[in-house]
Amino acid sequence: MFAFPLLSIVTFAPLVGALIILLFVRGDDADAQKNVRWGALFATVGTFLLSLVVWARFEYGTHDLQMVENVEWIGAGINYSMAVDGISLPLVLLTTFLMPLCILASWESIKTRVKEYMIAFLLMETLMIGVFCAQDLLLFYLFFEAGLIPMFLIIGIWGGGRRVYASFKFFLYTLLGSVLMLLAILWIYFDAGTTSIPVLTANAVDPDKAIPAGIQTWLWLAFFASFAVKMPMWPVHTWLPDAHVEAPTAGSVILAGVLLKMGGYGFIRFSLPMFPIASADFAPLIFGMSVIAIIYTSLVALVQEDMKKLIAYSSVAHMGFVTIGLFTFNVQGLEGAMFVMLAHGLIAGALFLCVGVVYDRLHTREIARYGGLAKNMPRFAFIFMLMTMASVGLPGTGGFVGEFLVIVGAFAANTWVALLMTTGVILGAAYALWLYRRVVFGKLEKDDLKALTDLTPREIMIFAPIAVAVIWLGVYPSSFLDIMEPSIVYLVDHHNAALALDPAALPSAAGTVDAAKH
Amino acid sequence: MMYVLITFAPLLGAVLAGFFGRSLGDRAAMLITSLLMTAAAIMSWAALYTVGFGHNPAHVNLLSWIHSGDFQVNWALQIDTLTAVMLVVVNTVSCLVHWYSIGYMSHDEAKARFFAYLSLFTFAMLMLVTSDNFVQLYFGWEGVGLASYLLIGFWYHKPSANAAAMKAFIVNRVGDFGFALGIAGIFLVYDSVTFEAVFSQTPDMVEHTFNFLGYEVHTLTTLCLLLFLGAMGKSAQLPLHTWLPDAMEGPTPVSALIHAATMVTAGVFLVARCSPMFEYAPDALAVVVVIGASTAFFAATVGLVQTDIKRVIAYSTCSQLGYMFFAAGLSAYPVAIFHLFTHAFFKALLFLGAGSVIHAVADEQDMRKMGGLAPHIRKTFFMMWIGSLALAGIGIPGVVGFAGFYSKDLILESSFAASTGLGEYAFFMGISAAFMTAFYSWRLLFLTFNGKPRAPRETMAHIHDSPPVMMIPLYILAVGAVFAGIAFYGPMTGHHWQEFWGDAILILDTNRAMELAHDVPTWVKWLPLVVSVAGIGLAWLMYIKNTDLGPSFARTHQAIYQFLLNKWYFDELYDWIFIRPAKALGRIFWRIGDGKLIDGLGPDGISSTVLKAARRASLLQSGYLYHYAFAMLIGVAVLVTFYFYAIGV
Amino acid sequence: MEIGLGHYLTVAAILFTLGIFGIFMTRKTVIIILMSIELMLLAVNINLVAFSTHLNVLVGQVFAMFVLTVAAGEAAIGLAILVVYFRNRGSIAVEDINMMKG
Amino acid sequence: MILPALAFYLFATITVACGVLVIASRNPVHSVLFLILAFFNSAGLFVLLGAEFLAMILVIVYVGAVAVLFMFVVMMLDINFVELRQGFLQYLPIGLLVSFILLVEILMVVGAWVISPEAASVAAAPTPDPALRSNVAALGDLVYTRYVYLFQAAGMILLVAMIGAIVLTLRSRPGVKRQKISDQVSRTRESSVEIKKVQPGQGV
Amino acid sequence: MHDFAIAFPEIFLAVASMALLMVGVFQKPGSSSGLVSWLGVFALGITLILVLSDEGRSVSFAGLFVVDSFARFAKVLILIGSAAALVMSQGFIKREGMDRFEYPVLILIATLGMLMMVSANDLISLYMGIELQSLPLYVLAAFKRDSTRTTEAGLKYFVLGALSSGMLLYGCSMIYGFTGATTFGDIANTLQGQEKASIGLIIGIVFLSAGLAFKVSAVPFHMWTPDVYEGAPSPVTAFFATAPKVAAIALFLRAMLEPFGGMEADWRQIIWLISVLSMLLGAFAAIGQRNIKRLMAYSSIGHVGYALVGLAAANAEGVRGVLVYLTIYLVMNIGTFACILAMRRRDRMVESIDDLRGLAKTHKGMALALTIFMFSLAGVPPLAGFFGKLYVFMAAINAGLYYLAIIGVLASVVGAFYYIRIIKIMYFDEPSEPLSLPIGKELGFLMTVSALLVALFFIIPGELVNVAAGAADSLFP
Repeated sequence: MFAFPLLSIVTFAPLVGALIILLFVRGDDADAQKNVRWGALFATVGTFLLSLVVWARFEYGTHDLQMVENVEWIGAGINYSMAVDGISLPLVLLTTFLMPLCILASWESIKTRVKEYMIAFLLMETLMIGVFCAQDLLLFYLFFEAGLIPMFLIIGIWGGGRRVYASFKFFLYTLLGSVLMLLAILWIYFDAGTTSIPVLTANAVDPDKAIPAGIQTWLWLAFFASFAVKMPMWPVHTWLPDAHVEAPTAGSVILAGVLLKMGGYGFIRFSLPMFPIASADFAPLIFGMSVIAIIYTSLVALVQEDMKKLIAYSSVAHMGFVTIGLFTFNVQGLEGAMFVMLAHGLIAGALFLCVGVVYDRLHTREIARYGGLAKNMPRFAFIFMLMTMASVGLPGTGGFVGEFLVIVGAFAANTWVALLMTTGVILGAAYALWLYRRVVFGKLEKDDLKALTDLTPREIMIFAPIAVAVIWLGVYPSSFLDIMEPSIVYLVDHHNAALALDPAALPSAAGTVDAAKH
Repeated sequence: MMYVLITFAPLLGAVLAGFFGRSLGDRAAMLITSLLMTAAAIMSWAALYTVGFGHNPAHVNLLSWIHSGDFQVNWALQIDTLTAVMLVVVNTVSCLVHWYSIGYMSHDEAKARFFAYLSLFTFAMLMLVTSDNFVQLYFGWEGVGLASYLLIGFWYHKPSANAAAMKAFIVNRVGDFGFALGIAGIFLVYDSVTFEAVFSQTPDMVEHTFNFLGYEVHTLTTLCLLLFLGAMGKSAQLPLHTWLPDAMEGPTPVSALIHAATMVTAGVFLVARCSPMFEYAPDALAVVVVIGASTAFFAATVGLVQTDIKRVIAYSTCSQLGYMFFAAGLSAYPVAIFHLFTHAFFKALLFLGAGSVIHAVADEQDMRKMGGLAPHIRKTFFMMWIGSLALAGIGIPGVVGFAGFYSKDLILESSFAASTGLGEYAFFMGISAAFMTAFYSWRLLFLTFNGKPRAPRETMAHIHDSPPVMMIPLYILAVGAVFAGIAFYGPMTGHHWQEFWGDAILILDTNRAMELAHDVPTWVKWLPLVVSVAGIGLAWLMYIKNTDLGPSFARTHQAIYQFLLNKWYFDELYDWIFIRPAKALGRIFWRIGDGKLIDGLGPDGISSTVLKAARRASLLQSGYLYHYAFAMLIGVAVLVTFYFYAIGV
Repeated sequence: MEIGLGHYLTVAAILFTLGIFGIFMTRKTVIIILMSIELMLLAVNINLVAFSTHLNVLVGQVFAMFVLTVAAGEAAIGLAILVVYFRNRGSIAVEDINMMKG
Repeated sequence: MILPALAFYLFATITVACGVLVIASRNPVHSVLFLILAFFNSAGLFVLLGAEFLAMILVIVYVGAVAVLFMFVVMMLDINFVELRQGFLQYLPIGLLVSFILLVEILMVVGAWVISPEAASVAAAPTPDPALRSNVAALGDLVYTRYVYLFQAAGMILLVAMIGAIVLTLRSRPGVKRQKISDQVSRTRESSVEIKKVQPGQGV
Repeated sequence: MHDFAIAFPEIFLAVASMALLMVGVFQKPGSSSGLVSWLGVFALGITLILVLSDEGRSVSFAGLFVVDSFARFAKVLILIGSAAALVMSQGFIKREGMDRFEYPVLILIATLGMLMMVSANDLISLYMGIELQSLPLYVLAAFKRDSTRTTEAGLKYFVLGALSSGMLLYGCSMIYGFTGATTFGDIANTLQGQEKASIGLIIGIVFLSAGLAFKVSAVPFHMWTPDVYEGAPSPVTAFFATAPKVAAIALFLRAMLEPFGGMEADWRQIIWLISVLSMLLGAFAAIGQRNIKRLMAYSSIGHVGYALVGLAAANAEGVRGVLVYLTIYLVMNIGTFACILAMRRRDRMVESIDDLRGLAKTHKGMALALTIFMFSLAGVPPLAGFFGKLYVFMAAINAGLYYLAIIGVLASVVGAFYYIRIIKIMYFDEPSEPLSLPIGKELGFLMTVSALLVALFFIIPGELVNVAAGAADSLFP
C-alpha cells in the first residue's frame, strides 16, 4: 500500500537533523548553541512523531514483519532490510521517546561543544533505531557496533573525572564482546547463504537447514559474548558502573535506557530463534548467571556511596530479570522480559535524570552530601519517589508488570530460579529505599542544600512524560503487551517446534562444515 | 456504579489533595478528602446491606490489565460479603480517621500531603479487598505497603521515622516475596489467577503434586504456605512482626487506620479469601494455627513491659491478629473476620484515644512521663476505658458484652472445640494472651490516667480534651466497640453463617470447630472472662495498690524483663543474621568481587597484561640492525624446521 | 667419481649458510653484513647455474645473469647509502646504527 | 674424468675457505680480498658447469666493479680498525645453531633432489648443444628475444642505481671553484667590464 | 609487437619517468621540483587511464608478464597511492630541503617497479619487479641525506632488504631446481601431477615467502618497518605505507596462488603463522608508541596480518577480501598521512602523538577526519575499515580457519586501544600549543576525500566488492 520507506525515514531522520546542524550552524557562540539545541530538539521530537506514525500503522494480532523494506545492499544475500514486529516496535518507541528528553536534559548542563554533543546524540539515535529495525544480521551488526563511536565520545568528552578510563573500558569491553559475534555471523552467512533474519529464523525449524546442535553451541556462545557484555550480565558487568558514573546525565539515560536493551533484544531476536537447541542447553547457565547477578549486584548496590553507581548496579540486577525471562521460553517469561526492558528503560532513565537534577545543582553524586531534599524540592521528591517505587516494582507502575511476569514465567521454568530471583525484589527495595532515604528524607541541614531550588519547568517537562508513561505501563500494560503478544507466542511456538525436530534428522556437524566450504 | 465510586472516591481525593493541594489550600484538601471518604463509608454500609443481607454479590469489570498468553488479569471489582464487610471496616475507620486527622494534624505543615496519603492508602486497601484475582490483590497489597511506608515516614526529618518506614516496607517485601511466588505457582498449576477459576478447580487438586525446589510437594499446601508468607508479612505475624511496633513512628491516626484497623488485617482477609484453598490444605492450616497462636502469645508478653503508649497498643494489635489467624487456621474464618470487624472498632478507638492523649501531653508517648491525666481529659479517659474493655473482651457469657467479648471468646471456644492438639495449643496460648491483654491494657490505663502526674508542670497546665472534630470519631468508634459484637454476632458466626457469607467463604463439612464452638462446656465460656478480670486485678495491684511491686519484680527477674523489654531480641537477631551480612557481603562483592576479581582479572588485569606485553614487544625492537636480521633468519630457520617435522622427511 | 649436481648444491648450501653465519658474527662494520649477503647471492648463483646445467634448461643462467646485474646496482646504491650515513654519523659500526628503536 | 673432479674440489674448497675467511677476517680489507678470491673460484665452478659467459661476467662485473667498489668504500670510510677488532661474539652460539640446522636441512633436501618427469616437459628454454651454439650465443639468443622485457627492466634498475648514487652522494660544495668552459666562452665584454667615471678626489 | 602493446602502461611510465628526468636536468638549476612533480602526477594519471583501457587476461613476453583484472585492480590502487603520495609531498619537500627533481622521478620509477611486480608471471620478473621497486625506495628512505635518522632508516632498510632479496632468490633457485621452471604457469603445470610436494620445493616456498613477507613487512620480517617509517621523511613514509604495500601484497597473492595454488595445504601454515604474529605484534607493540609515524608502522604491520588472513584462506573469497582490504587500507592511510603531514607547529614538522592534544578544539575538521580514520583503522563499523576486515574474515571462516579468525578479531580489539587513544588525545585532552594553520590545499583535499570515502563506504560497498571479486576470479581460472 505504501511504498515509501517509513522505517528508514524514522531511522535516518535524526541523522538528517545532525547533518543540518553540522552544515548550517556555524560558530560556537550563544546564538549558535541555542540553534543547535532547538535543532536537535526538533529532530528528536520529529522522530518521535514519526515513530508514532509507525505505531499507528502497526497491525496488531500478527507476528509477521511489518513495513518491510528490502533493498539490495552488499549483494549475495546481504541486503538492506528493515522491518518491525511486536518485539522491535516497543523498543523503537522507547528510543524515540527517550531521545527528546535526553536533549532537554542536556539543555543547560552541557555548555561546551554543544554542537558536537547534539550531533553525537542524534547519530546515536539513528543507530539505536537501526538496531531494532534491522532485519539483516550484518546490518544489525553495523548499527549495533557503530553505536560505540558516539557513546565513546559522549562519555569521553562530556563525562566526569575518570571519563577516560570509563570510556575506554566501555569501548573495549563491548567491542571485545561483539567481535566474536561477527565471526559467528559470518559462519551463519556461509551456512545459509544469507544474513536475512527472517530466513535464518525460519531455517531453525527446517529439518534440512537447521544448524546442528554442536555448532549451535559455538554460535550461541559467540553471540552470547556480545549480548552478555551489552546487557550486561554478571560477571562482565563491571564496565557499566564506570560508564554510567562518568557519562553525562543524558548519556547515562541512553546507556541504561536503550543500549542495555540491545543485549536483551539480541537474545530474543537471534539466540533464541536461531539457536534453539543451544539456547535450551544453556538456559541453566543463564539462569545461574542471572540469579547471581540479581543477588550479587543488589548487595553491591546496597553499599554504594555514589548515586549513579547505585543505579547502575541496580540496572545490572534488573537485566538479570530480563535474561531469566528470556530463557524461560514461555510467553509470560518472554513478555515479562520485554516489558522489564521497556519499563527499565524509562525508570532507570528517569532515575539518572533525577540524579542529574541534583548533580546539576550541586555537582556531586556522593549520597552522603545530600539529605532532606523533600523539604525544599517536593516535586523532585515526588518524581524520585515515583521512580524509586517503579524501580522497586510496585504494582501500578511499569516496573511491576514485567517483573511479575518474569517471576511467573520463571516459576514455570525452574522454581529455584524463581525463588532466588524473587529475593531480588526484597533487596531491590532495600537499596532503592536506602538511597531515597539518604537523599530525599532526613533533616535538611546543609546550607548549600537549603539553597537548592525545585524542578524548573524544563525539568518538569522532562519528567512528566516519563511519569505518565511509567504509570501507563503499570496500569494499562496491554497497550504494549498486545503489540508483543503475537510475536512472542510465535517465538515460543517456533522454539518448541525447533526443539521437536528429530536430532538424528539434522545434518551432521561435519557435513555442514563441508557444505559451507564448497 | 456504586462500587466503582466506593473504590475510586478515595483515589480522587488522593489525586486532588496530592497534586492540587497547594492550589486548593490545606483546608479545602482536607475537606474534600474527608467528604469523599464519608461518602464512600456511607455507601459501604449500603453495600454491606445489599450484599450481606440482600445476598446480591456483584462483579464489575473495569479495564484489562495484564494479558500475556494465558495469564489474563483484569482490573475488576468483586463484591461479595467478605468484601462488603471489609469495605465497611476500611471505609468507616478511614472516614473517621480522616475527620480525626483534621484536628490531630492541625499543627502540621503538610496537611494536604497527609490527606493525600491517607486517601491513597484507602484506595489501595479497597483495591485489595475488591479484587477478583490474585494479582490485583497483590496490587492493593503493595499499594497499602507503599502508603504505609509513606505515612510511617511522614515526618521524614525524623531518622527513626525513616528507618521505621523502610523497615516496614522491606519486611513486608519478605512476605510479598512468598506471595508473589505463590501467585506464580497458582498460575503454573491452575493456568489462571482469578479467584473464580482457581477456587472452582481446587477440589480437583487435592491429590495434585508438583515439583518445587527439586522436591515433589503437595501443591495446595505449598501454595497456601507461600500465600500465608505474604499474610504473615502484612499482618505482622512471627517472625515478620518486627516492623509493626516501629511503625508507630508515624502519626497516630495512621497507626489507627493502617496498623490497627485495616492494612494489617489484610493477611487475615487473604486467608479468608483463600479459604477454598486452605480448606484442602490441612497442613497449611496447621501452620497458620501455630503461627497465629504463637504470635498472640508472644506479642502479649512483649506488650507487658513496653513503656511507649502506642507500642503497647501495637503489640496488642499484633497479638489480636494472632487470634484472628489461629481462628482462620482452625477453619473458623467467619469468626476470624468477625474479630477483625470488631477489632477494627475498638483498636481504632484505642489508637485514636491514645492519639488524643498524646495530643494532650504535647506529643509525649512515654507512659512513664504521663499519669494522673484522667481528671484533665475525662472524655478521652472514658473512651479509652471502653476500648480497653472491648479489647479485653469483657462481657457476661450468654448475656451481653463488649464487641471484643463476642469475637474473642468465640475464637477461644472454637479452638477448644476443635479438640485437636493444635486446638489445645491455640486455646492455651489464647487464654494466656487474654490474661496478659487485660493486664497490659489496664497497665496502660492506670499508668496514663491514674496515679501522680509525672509530666512537666507546664505540660500539665495545658492539658485539655481534644476538639470535637477529634472526639466525635471517638464516640462513633466507641459505639462500634460496644455494639458491633452484639449486632453482627448472629449473622456472621451464627448457625446460619453460610447465608450471610454466601460463596465468599468455604468451610468443609469436616472442619466443624466453629459449629461446635457454640456448644463448649461452660467453664470454657467463663474462663476468658475470669482470666481477663484477673489480669485487670493484677494490673490494679501493681500500678494502683502497690506501685513498687512492678519494679521489684523487674529487678528480681532481670533476665526475663530484659528479654521481654527487648522484644525477644528479634531485631538484634535480624541485624546479625541479615542486615550485617548483607552489607558485609555487598562490600565484599563490590571491593573484592568486582574490584579485585572481576576487574582485576578481567579488564584491568588484561589491560595491564597487554601493556606489559606491549612493552616487551617494543623491547624486541632493539634498534640494532643485526637483531633485525637475526629475527628474519631465525624466522626462516624455524619455518623450515617446522616443515621438516610436519612433512616428516 | 662423478661430480654431480649434489656437489654443487652442497657448495652453494655451505656458502649460503656461511652468509647467514656471517650475519650472526656481526662484530664489525655493516660492510661485513653486506659481504655476507654477497656470499649468499653467490650461493644462489651457483645453485641457479647448477640447476640450469643439470635440468638442461638455460633459464637458470639467464636468471643468474640478471641476479648479477641487479646485485651490482644494489651494491652501488647500498654503498652510496653507507657513505651518506658515514658522513652524518662518522661511523658504520653496527652497534652505532641505533638511533631509532622501540 | 678425474680432472673435472679435481678441479671441482679445488675450486669448491677454495671458495668455501674464502667464504669462511670473508666473515672471519678482522680486517674488512682482507674480507673484501677473500671475497674477490671466492668470486674467482666460483667463476671456475661456473666454467665447470658450462656457463662460460656467467663465469666471465662474474669476474668482470663482480670482481671488476662490485668488489672494487667495496674496496673503495672500505678504504674511503676511514674506519678505526683497532676498535673494530674488539668485536663481540655473543651471538656466536645461536648463529652456529641456526646456520647448522639450516645447513643440515638444506643438505638433506639437496640429497633428495630428483629431476621430476614433468620438469623436462615444460622446459621453456632448453639448452642447445654447446657444440652447435656457444653458451654466449645461446644466452644472447634468449636475452634479446625471449627475455627482452627483463633486459629492459635491468636497464631501468641500473638507471635507478645511477640516479640513486648521484642523488645521495653528489654534493655541490659552495666553496669549491670549478672551471666552466661554456661560461668562459660565453663571456662578453658587456658582462665583464664596467666603466666608471671616477670623480677626482673621491675614489671609487 | 603485441607483447609491447600489453605492457603499454608500463612502457609509458618508463618513458615518462625518463622524460621527466630530462625535464628536471634541463630545468634551471635551483628551480623547484613542483613542475616535475605535477607532471609526474599527470603521467600517473595517464598510466591509470591506460591501465583501465585494457581488459581481459593476456600474457606476453614469453609468459613473463601478465595483465589480468587482478593486476589491473592492484595497479589502479598503486597508481592512486603513488599519485596521492606525490601530491602530499609537495609542501613537505619544499619546506624540508628535499626539493630535488629526482624525488618525483624516483617515485615514478618505483611505481613502475610495482606495476611490474603485480604483472609478474615468472620468478625472474618477480625478482626484477621487486628490485626495481626497492632500489628507489632505498634511496627515497635516505633522501634527506643530511639527517642522521633518515640515513639510518635508509641503511637499515637497504641492508635488510638486500638480505631478504638473498633469501627470496635462494627460494627462487630451489623452486626452479625442483620444478625446472620459473614461469608461474609452468610451475603449476609441473606440480599438477605430483601427489605430494617435495620438501625441497617447500623450502623454496618458505624462502620465497620470507622474502615476500619482508616486502609486505609481516612478522618476523617486519623489523625494518618501525624504524624506517619513523626515520624516513614523512611523505616517503606515506608513500611506503600505501602503494608499495599494495604491490607487495598483490605480488604475494599471485606468487602463492598461481604457481602453488594446488598445494595450499602445504604453505598455509606459513601464512597462518606470519599472519597471526603480524596481527598480534601490530596490536601490542603499537600501544606504547609516542611517535605517530612509528605507530602507523605497527599499525601497518597489523593490517598486513589481516590482509594475509585472506591469503591464508587461499580461495577466491580470500583474494577478494584482500583486495577490498587493500583498497580501503590505501584510502585510510592516504587520509591518515595527509593528517600527519599537516602536523606542523611554527613551520616545523612534529610527529609526536602528544602534539595532537586538544586538536578537536583547534582544528575541528582535521580532528574529525583523523577520528574517522582511526575508528576505521580500528575496524569499527560502519566505517570502511570494518568492511575490509569483514571480507577477509569471511574468507577465513569460509576456509574453516576459525582460530585464525578468532585471534584476528581479538587482536583487533587490542589494536583498537591505540587507535582510540589517539582520539582520546584529540578530543578528551586539553590543547597544548595549537598546530599551525592552514593545513594546505592538497592535504585538505586528500583528507576530505578520503574521510568521505571511508565514512560513506557503507552505503554502497557492493560495487567495490564486485569488482574485487571479478579481479579475484582471475587468479582462479
